[in-house]
Amino acid sequence: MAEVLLSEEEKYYLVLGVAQDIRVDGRSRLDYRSGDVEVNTVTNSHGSVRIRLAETDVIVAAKVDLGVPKTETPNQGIIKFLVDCSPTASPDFEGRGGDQLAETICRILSSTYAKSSSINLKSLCIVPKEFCYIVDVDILVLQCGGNLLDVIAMGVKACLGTCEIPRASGTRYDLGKPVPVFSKDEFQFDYLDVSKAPVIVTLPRVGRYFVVDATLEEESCSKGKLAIGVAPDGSITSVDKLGKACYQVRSIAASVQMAAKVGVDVNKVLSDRINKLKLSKLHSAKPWPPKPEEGMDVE
Amino acid sequence: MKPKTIANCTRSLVKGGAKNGIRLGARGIHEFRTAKISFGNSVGSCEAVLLPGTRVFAQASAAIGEPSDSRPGEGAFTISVWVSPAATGEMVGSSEKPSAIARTLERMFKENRAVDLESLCIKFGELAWILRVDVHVIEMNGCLQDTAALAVLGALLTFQRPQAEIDVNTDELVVLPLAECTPVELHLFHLPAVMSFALCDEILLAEPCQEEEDILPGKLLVGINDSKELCHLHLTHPIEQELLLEATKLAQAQCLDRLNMLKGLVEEVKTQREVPIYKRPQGPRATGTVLSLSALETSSRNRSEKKPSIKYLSPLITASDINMLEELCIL
Amino acid sequence: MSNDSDSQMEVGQSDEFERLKGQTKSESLFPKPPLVNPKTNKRQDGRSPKDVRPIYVQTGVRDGAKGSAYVEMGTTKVLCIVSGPKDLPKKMDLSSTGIISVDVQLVGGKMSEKDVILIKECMEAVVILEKFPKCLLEIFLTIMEDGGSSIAASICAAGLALVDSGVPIYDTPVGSTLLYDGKDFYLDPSKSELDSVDLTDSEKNDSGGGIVTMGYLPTREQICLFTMEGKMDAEVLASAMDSLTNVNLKVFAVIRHHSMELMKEFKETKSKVNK
Amino acid sequence: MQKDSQSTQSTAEEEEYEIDPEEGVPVPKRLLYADDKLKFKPKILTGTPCMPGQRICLANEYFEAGEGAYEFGESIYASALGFLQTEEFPEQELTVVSVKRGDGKPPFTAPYVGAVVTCIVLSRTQKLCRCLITHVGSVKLDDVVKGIIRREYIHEKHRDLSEVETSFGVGDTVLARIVGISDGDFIMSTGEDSLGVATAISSAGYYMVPVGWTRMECPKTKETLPRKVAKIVQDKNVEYWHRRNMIKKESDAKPEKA
Amino acid sequence: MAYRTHLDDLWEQQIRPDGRTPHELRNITCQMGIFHPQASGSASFNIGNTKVMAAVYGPHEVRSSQKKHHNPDKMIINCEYSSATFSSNERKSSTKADRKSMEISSNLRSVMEHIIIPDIFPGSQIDVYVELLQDDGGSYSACINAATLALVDAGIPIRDYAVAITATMSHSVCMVDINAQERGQCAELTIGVLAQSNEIIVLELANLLQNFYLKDVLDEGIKGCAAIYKILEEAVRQKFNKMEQSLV
Amino acid sequence: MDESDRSNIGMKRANLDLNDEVGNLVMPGDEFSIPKDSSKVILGPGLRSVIDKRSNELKTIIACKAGLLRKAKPNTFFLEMKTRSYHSFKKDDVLGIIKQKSKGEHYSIDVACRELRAQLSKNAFEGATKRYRPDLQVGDCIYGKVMDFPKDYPLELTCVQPSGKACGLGSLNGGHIFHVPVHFVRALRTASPKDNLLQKIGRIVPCETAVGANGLVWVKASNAVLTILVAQLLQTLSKANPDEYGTYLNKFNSTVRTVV
Repeated sequence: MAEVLLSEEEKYYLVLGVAQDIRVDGRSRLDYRSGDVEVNTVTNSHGSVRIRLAETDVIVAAKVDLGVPKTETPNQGIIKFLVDCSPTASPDFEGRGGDQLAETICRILSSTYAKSSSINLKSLCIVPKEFCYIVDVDILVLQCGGNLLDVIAMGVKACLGTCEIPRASGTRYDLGKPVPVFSKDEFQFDYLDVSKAPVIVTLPRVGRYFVVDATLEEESCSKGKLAIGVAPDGSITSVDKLGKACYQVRSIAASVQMAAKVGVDVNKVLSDRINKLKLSKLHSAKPWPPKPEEGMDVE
Repeated sequence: MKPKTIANCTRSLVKGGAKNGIRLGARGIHEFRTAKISFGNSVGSCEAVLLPGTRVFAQASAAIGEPSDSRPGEGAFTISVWVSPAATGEMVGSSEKPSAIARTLERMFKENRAVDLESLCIKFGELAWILRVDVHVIEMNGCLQDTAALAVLGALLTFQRPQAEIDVNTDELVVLPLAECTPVELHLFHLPAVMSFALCDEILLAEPCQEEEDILPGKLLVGINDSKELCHLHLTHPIEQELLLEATKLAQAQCLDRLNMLKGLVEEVKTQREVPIYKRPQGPRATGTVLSLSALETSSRNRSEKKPSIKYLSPLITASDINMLEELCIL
Repeated sequence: MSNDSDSQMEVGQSDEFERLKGQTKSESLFPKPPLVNPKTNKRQDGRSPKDVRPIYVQTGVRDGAKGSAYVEMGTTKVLCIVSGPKDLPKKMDLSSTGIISVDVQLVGGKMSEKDVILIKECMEAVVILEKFPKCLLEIFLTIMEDGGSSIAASICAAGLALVDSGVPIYDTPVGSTLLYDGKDFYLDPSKSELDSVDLTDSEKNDSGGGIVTMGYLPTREQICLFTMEGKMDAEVLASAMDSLTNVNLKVFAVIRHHSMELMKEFKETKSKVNK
Repeated sequence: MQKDSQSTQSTAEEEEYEIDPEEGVPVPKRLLYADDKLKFKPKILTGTPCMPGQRICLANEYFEAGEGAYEFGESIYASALGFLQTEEFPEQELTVVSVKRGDGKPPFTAPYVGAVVTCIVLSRTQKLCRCLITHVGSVKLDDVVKGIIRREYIHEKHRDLSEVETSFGVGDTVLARIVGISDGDFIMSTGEDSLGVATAISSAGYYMVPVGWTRMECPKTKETLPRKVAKIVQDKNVEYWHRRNMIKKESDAKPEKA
Repeated sequence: MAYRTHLDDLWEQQIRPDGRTPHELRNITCQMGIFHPQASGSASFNIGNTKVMAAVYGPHEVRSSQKKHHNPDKMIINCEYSSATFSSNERKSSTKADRKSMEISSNLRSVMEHIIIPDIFPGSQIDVYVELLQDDGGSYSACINAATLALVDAGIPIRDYAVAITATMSHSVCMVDINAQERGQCAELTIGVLAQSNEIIVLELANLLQNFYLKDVLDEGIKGCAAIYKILEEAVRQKFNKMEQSLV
Repeated sequence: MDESDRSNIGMKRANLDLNDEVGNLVMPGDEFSIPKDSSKVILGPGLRSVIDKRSNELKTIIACKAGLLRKAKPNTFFLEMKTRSYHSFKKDDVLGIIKQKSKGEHYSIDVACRELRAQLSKNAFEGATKRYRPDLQVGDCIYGKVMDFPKDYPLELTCVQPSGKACGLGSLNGGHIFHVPVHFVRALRTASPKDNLLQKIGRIVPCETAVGANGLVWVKASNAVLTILVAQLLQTLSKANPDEYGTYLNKFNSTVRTVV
């Protein structure tokens, strides 16, 4: 995966700075870099977000499709994640180089969203056991400037938040089977409720301290990191230890506290950003070309 | 085997020769290679030779399967290319050569819809003929695409499949054995062919041999069908517009008489075949063209039911029949 | 969005639609047994929430292998075999330290990629990779029966197998799992218990709930594996970690006892050799 | 050993930096502890059973970690299951602490830089010959490991004169010392006298006997081939190989009688 | 059916379905240095709804994967084209290394080999990566333009700009810059030329085109390429003006 | 089953006599008994001697290829076979193309044979020293002699005769090089002066030729057309059978007349 090689001295310098709470780019340990979110990057999807955090640049696009719910959860919709590391991010991703990284991120995302009550999957169900929405969330990593996981998690939340899910205005009975009916007007859609959706805060340990939103250099100084999913109410939705490092119990506890604190703020910022985006989308002109009509694509 | 590295003397010979209109094979600059086409005993097998020393074999076959979800009203059509190690000195299993040929063939036969796939549909969304063509490069001495295209075309033209249809009242797949029906031919909308040129600044060399292809910088592929429509263009070297137009003219002329030769041969083969051939009426079929809600209902209803089972009509059916049948389906 | 008239029309359609939705409730479809029997404060398999299932460990189960171990935690049965050092495959030639490959076979199923990666990274943190440069150490885990908390059992098995093989390791890793249903902890949960809690439905567990797995290095007091799914508050998580630590120490006691037994055997063999 | 201690640290949680209590500026640990090593020698009773990860004693200039033990921070821990053993070096007043398991099972071994290994020659070109390492010291590896002997590393003295062609033949058994690690595989040298070809098979299929430093001779067809012959010091490897050869000869001889 | 006729009388007034005249391009925005610190050169090229991003890495030393089959006094140019899973209207799961993208990659490489001056960095490697974000017709031509811009941004010496555009002949009208709608009904000829010497370097044809029309279509396309070239040059100008200001 | 009835069934032919079998077709695996009388037998290509392991003296002689058994005057036996691939022997003249010039003392040569690697020392030219030696480029053709081929090494070419003079050996420039089957090459080289093809061709078109034992032929005539024509002729002849040579030559003659 994308890494930078540092000499021992450079690492020492970085670590020393972190210990004094001044990082190379002048941030303190708990500061995020500046970033921005741009909506409707890809017009032929139901919701797409391009999120940039300093050098890290990710496009998240969601496509809603009609499908059959899983048998074990007959009254829930399905959310699928697919991460794709474009070689534009780094030559190491050429060919199948990025698959390892993509796989890991994909697993973490799906476990964060599937195994917790972060999103009410029932709202994605149209007719139990018959029809539900399948939301395909595709993540394309255009550039990797460190702290990829957090950015992707934010992107996913923003994308799901601004994703337009066509409104099933009712059901019609065909041959004794309820079939959803969709309004032809494509401005009738619902938004997913992401008020509980978590963001992920990755904490690499540089020297003896955990830092937030690490750059590639800082990541290369640390053996391992903790990926902690934090819900808006400050509760932890997932913890994963990545990399080959050992931590002491107290340091993990401390880092979880820290992540909870940071995560709440991030969530706040993100969610009112999402609301802004929704408003702007409402005012924005009719997207062109018109999206494919969901009524037809029953296979 | 031939030496892999090209000698400088040969290089200079070819390049110098191209300028004064001399070629290795002692051919004229715009003189195309002579093609030889022969058909195998089994239906839809064709071998095309482009003298000197390029030999490609193509075998068409069809089986009954499910159509793709994106095109439920059509049969499927796949082309796969194998370059045998005997042809080249070393193993080129996964090199770009086979895939390049396959791409060219796909573009010409599949994306330009040379084959009427809708006529291959048996039951909308559920059953269709899966047509596949295996192309084997046996000897190679340049001009692979040209030869392969010829071979595939020959294979498709001489291919026959048994009739298969859905019994209306008992919703079952019925495959008539050849004894009881006339085998159906494929219906081709147009007959494409490719001509390749080697480009050496300001000069076109028609259908170069291997050494010329390796030595000369550029290559131009022109695909033209019998109704004088361009169906494929590929270029790997800067070229003047006039030269390009000239190339297409040459290609058109050559491709027309090559196709005529092919048609003639195909006619002979068909007359030789003892089974009388049932001619489909021209024009696309009505089946499976419209995507209507009623079609949706039926499909959704039938999905719930079990798959249609194969039933043979002939009352007394022998093992040989079954074998023949399977031959024709799985062949 | 849209003007009132058609929105009302909406409502008219959609509540009929709601009724349709309401026809099936997942609870009615799959009734979930309670975690503890409210009368006798015991779990389904008859232990109190804080109890750990009986543990059985054995080493050297496979002759010819460099190291092997077999661990039972209740109904969870894991066999681990360590082999190496091997030559690196061509593609991953560029590494100065050793490389560990972990392969997990789940009988009658497939372990999720994420868990395998977790175990692998845990092992990388435990083994002293500098001791065998440019070589590959293979750890084969076979989960013969998954009775819940299989990752923890796998870690114990792998640790024992490493001890048996004599591969240099920083410490003997042990692992254990904990289930939180929003009220209190259930240590070392069984498969049925894990299935019975549904972390996804948001109506029920606003109080949270989750599964925490922790790999622990007892004498070094470090955590070599940590994963958590579900929804917990930070404080709860901290206390969960404490109780997990205690469990791990219990597990380690078993392993330590077993290896001391091994030592005795060594002594005997040595005395035999001397005679 | 200095390097070793660092590398072991770096994998674990404690990075190689320590916070100085006064101004909280991290200082590399190696600098900090270079001078004020604790000076007393505790008594270590040997034979005590150890679990991996068990702390044994302080790591100062008197104590070093040997086989089955590792240094971390300022103390020595056990890295394998076994009994504690010490080894005294009076002249450097050094004690090497090691943990060995008593039973016959060999300790975990892998090729490392500086080890004497036994390998079989696979192929040879002008520049180098490729080998398969089968034994490290006297321990047989489960799986063979690739290694190469460069032309320059064949002879100690005259490096440019030595030729692969006149030193090794395909199929020879060679004793060599690992001197380094290239990106591909281990680099070995046969510079010392005791290293070189241990056994070679003549074209007629017999084990050749060394005649002099540079030649070996087939006992039957008296053809002699140039080899870089190893002066065999009494070593477990060689005993092993002799044993193996005897067995192999017998097994070869059998089917022809039958 | 009413729909059709409506379209047809649009045709008679020479207005295309999306309201353009036959010789009109969709609106084009291109930007250089989008991945600034990481890639040595990068650019994005949007034409209508077709969005392409390109990044250039290098020249750097030859990666070990390609080391064996290349002689040390030549330069390796390595191209990879990949299209995002959400690029087309119906979503397709991973498109890594399927035939189509492999073909485009190799074509792209042959183009790049012709515009890059090869003997300046002997024994080095240049990576050109192109990512298709959204496909609304003329994606291949957009890729070429983006790649060219990225090369310029990376400061790699090139002989000439390679610019490309799509053109076709439909209803006996030559049209330039086909979008996805029109592609369904008529042929799509992708034409790429070297900007200075009007030599054709790219030719890709989808669907059938009467050989008789080829000349007109080519002329049309070359005109279009000239227009594109102006736009690219403008973008480069702006960038380097900015540079000067920043320097001053 | 033991040796005898195996031979009866005809699965294996053993204890043949070399002198009887001369001129017959010999199959691989056939065993010849050691001729008692003659003290010394020289085995050429296709035959090899088997040494008994325990008492290491000559057991039998085995044919390891299929071909006609031929005998040269002083007790020399070899198999004559019609092969398309090249098996190198010492002192063969071979044509090669320089594959790559490494930093070291050798060019590596492509001798149009898949399993043979060949190399040519940079000093192995007439009057070459460390300072003055011909600098050949990749792709140049060289006409060399096989010096020796060690067991698991590339075979060593040289471009000087033992006398130190290069009699025709060395690098060839201009002309055209192409590949024909090896047996045809052998025919070309072993033909007696009167029915020598090359001379006949030479009478029609004056040209230089170099014929390598490895199946590569190099031709250079006065101009490109003639060169190509000669190359074409040789390639066609290599496929034709000998009694058609005349007609081909006549055809060739007429075409040359038209060209010139």
